[in-house]
Amino acid sequence: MPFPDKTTDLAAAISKIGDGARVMIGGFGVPGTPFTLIEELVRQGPRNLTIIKNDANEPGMGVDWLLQAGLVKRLITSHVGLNGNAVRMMNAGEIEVEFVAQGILAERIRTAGAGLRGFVSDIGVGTLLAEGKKRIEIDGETLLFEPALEADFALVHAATADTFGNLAYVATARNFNPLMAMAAECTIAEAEDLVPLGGLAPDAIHTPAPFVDHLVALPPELMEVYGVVKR
Amino acid sequence: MPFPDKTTDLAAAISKIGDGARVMIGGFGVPGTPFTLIEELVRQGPRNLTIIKNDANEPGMGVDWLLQAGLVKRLITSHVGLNGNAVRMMNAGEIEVEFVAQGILAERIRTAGAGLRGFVSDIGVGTLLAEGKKRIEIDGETLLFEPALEADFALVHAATADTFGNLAYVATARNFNPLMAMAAECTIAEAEDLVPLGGLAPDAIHTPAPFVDHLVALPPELMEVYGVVKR
Amino acid sequence: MSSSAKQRMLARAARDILPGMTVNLGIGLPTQVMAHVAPDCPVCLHSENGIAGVGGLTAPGREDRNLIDAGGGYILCAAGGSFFDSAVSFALVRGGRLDLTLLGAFEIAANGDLANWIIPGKFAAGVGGAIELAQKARRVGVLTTHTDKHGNPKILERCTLPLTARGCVDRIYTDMAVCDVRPDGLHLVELAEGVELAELRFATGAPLIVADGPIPRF
Amino acid sequence: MSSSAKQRMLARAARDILPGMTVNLGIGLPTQVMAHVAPDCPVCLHSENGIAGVGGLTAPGREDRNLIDAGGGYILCAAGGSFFDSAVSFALVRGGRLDLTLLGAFEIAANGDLANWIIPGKFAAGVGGAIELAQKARRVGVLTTHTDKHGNPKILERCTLPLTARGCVDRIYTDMAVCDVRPDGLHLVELAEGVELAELRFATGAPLIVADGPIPRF
Repeated sequence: MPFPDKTTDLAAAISKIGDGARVMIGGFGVPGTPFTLIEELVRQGPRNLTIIKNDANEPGMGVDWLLQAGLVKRLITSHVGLNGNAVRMMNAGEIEVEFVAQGILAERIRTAGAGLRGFVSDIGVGTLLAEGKKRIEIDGETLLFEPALEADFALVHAATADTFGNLAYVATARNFNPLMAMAAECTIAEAEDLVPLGGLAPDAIHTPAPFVDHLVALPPELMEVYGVVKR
Repeated sequence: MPFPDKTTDLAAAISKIGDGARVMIGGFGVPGTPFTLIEELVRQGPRNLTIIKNDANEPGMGVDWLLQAGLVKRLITSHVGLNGNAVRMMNAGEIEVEFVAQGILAERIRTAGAGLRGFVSDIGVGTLLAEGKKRIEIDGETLLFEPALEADFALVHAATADTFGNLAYVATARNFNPLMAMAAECTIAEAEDLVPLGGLAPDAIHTPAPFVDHLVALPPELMEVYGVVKR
Repeated sequence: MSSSAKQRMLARAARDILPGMTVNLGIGLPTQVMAHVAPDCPVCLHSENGIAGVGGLTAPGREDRNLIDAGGGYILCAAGGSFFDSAVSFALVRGGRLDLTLLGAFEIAANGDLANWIIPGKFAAGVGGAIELAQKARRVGVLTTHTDKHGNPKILERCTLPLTARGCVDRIYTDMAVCDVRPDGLHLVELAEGVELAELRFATGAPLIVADGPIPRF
Repeated sequence: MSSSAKQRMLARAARDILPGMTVNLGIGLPTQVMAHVAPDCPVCLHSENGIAGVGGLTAPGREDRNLIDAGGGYILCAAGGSFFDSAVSFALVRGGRLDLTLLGAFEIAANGDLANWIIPGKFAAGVGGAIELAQKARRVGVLTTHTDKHGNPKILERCTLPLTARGCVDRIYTDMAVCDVRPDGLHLVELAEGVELAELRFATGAPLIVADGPIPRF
């Protein structure tokens, strides 16, 4: 039984992303951030993007490239503390920022990926973070409804992929990547290592290929931004 | 950094399960069913159990041992079609059966494991399966609330475990096991292969050890019921 | 249903399995469709117990005790296949990543309603994964004998049994015909070899819309 | 806070990390507690970006670019450690599998309310994982200087800042004291070496309940 080959050209994959798209971007800090896909997105320059990412990376890295290029209208994130530029743009009203508690962000993304409408939790009840959220009464207790968070595109970074689009991540570079890969209409993955079918053990695959639409193989020499951050 | 050794004696692990306990049991058909833990549960014989399992196995296997021994009060399951004995007991009123759509069952269990109260979906709207379920109005659409399904104990079967309780499953023996391992107050795992700390690659662990309370190493020679079913 | 009619039905359904699709085949007749798909057609077969990339049935004596499909048959995993838990498996179904499912039926209505899990008082072994497959696969085909064992139509104006899902069926494959569910009703798409239109109408419990001109055969 | 007072505070907090616990240490002061836990104490360190089994910080030059903690520090993974996605990571937190978290604070109230993520108009970089850690860890400790940099109390009758979570704090470790939040109020548990009770009361913005008899020192 053969499987489709989903490898494609970087520019062609990213060209599908147009103005106003909602784009999820994997990664927590540097690990798992698809810098090559982001760089190409900046080069092609669609505007008014809604970006969904755990954090805003650091100045001069990843999401910050999109911010500096003025392509971002709205950022849905858990924390931007390591990017002073994002904080400045938020305070100046140059971007809208929606803060979501980190695990709730992860779960809202997963919920979209699971084809469900939302979930109900007690996280944030009685705090500022509950404001504006729909209340649900369950067994006499007032809880919060958290809607599924889906996107048009997910950009994810994998350590290894086969040509069908099965993905494996390493270490803490996994983070939001497998969740986002499930939650978007179209998932574009970049992979450091491309292997033939059967090159990944089926028990060790983190994202099954049916969730992946397009696959971009990274060059053997990665951009410096993927490396250890010198602080 | 050392970690606790969670290996324990089979009888001691199962002795924690008392009358009236809610017990999740992993497995889909034979693969992933913890037959050794079930056999010991039958031997110790707590009564009025609520059993949560995808299916009722087949006559003379696994869950059927619990049914035949009269230990089951209520069965929460997706399908019992391969066990005519379960169907007979259900029709005779000897056990209560709650049928849940398979993916909704998986998700309700996972939702408990994720510390959330429930989720909202459109699965089953307008059918018999929606009866008795709480309705939630979202953006003018009537959807169903599915409550988290938690248990006192989860009995799971792993292919490999380290002494800390990290678990790896093989092939389609994974199924409900990792979900149930997260969803119970106390998780008891049986493992075919016990390896020292570091014997499992951290990227290939399916259930992280913090979810596992007790670990029972299986003998090298497995009971015949674990083998290929001859029909 | 004659053996040749059955084979024609299976082969006809197989022709709608297109390269690149991720497909789930229900237990029973639908599972048998795979034998009619060209071996070089790139199709990913999903089974809801946690595999994408079923590589066919295992030869007797070569079974892997840990590797079954949702019907309990021992299967192979193709190179490029993956294993996952039951939550991910149904995320794939509900999340829109399943291009096609072929299911069995007790009854199908002209509006696409499907009943295939319970006959009150007679058969109620649980809904399994059917409801999510029927409601959420991007395309739902039903594979069934055109009439039940008493000769009564299984395609009706309205289902009499409790539904699996409302308005979910796109196409019906039987030993007599291929029919499509469209907003204006049930359309005849193809007629099986040797079946007359009048005979088909008699065996169908709902009005059939038939286009002008010759009816394609399969 | 003098260096020795800080070290005493860290060492005191470390004594409440017990064998067998799964623990999450917040960014900043809490992270530094680990250096005071006995190396042979079986503790599983969780970091919310997706690891259970942090094995300490990496030696400079030996960093793995893919292996960080939630604060961005390069870490090691101990033998027996595991990696997982962000949904599983917070499932572990919210599902009750995190025995203890130690967090920083802007303000703590005598009823256990915690404010540690936003100072309206000044600091609002996002809540990150704090809210779920604070609300759902089985036990929540706060590690903080007893007063802010202007000498104002951080322990108050009621928080003035937006809360991270209500009534979540079990124990407070500062450079001056260890205090417990109990239903009847804030209890002094231990007094730091060299700190007088009157001095502590002056630096604390809420009534302190002090048991009869000598106050243990740390």
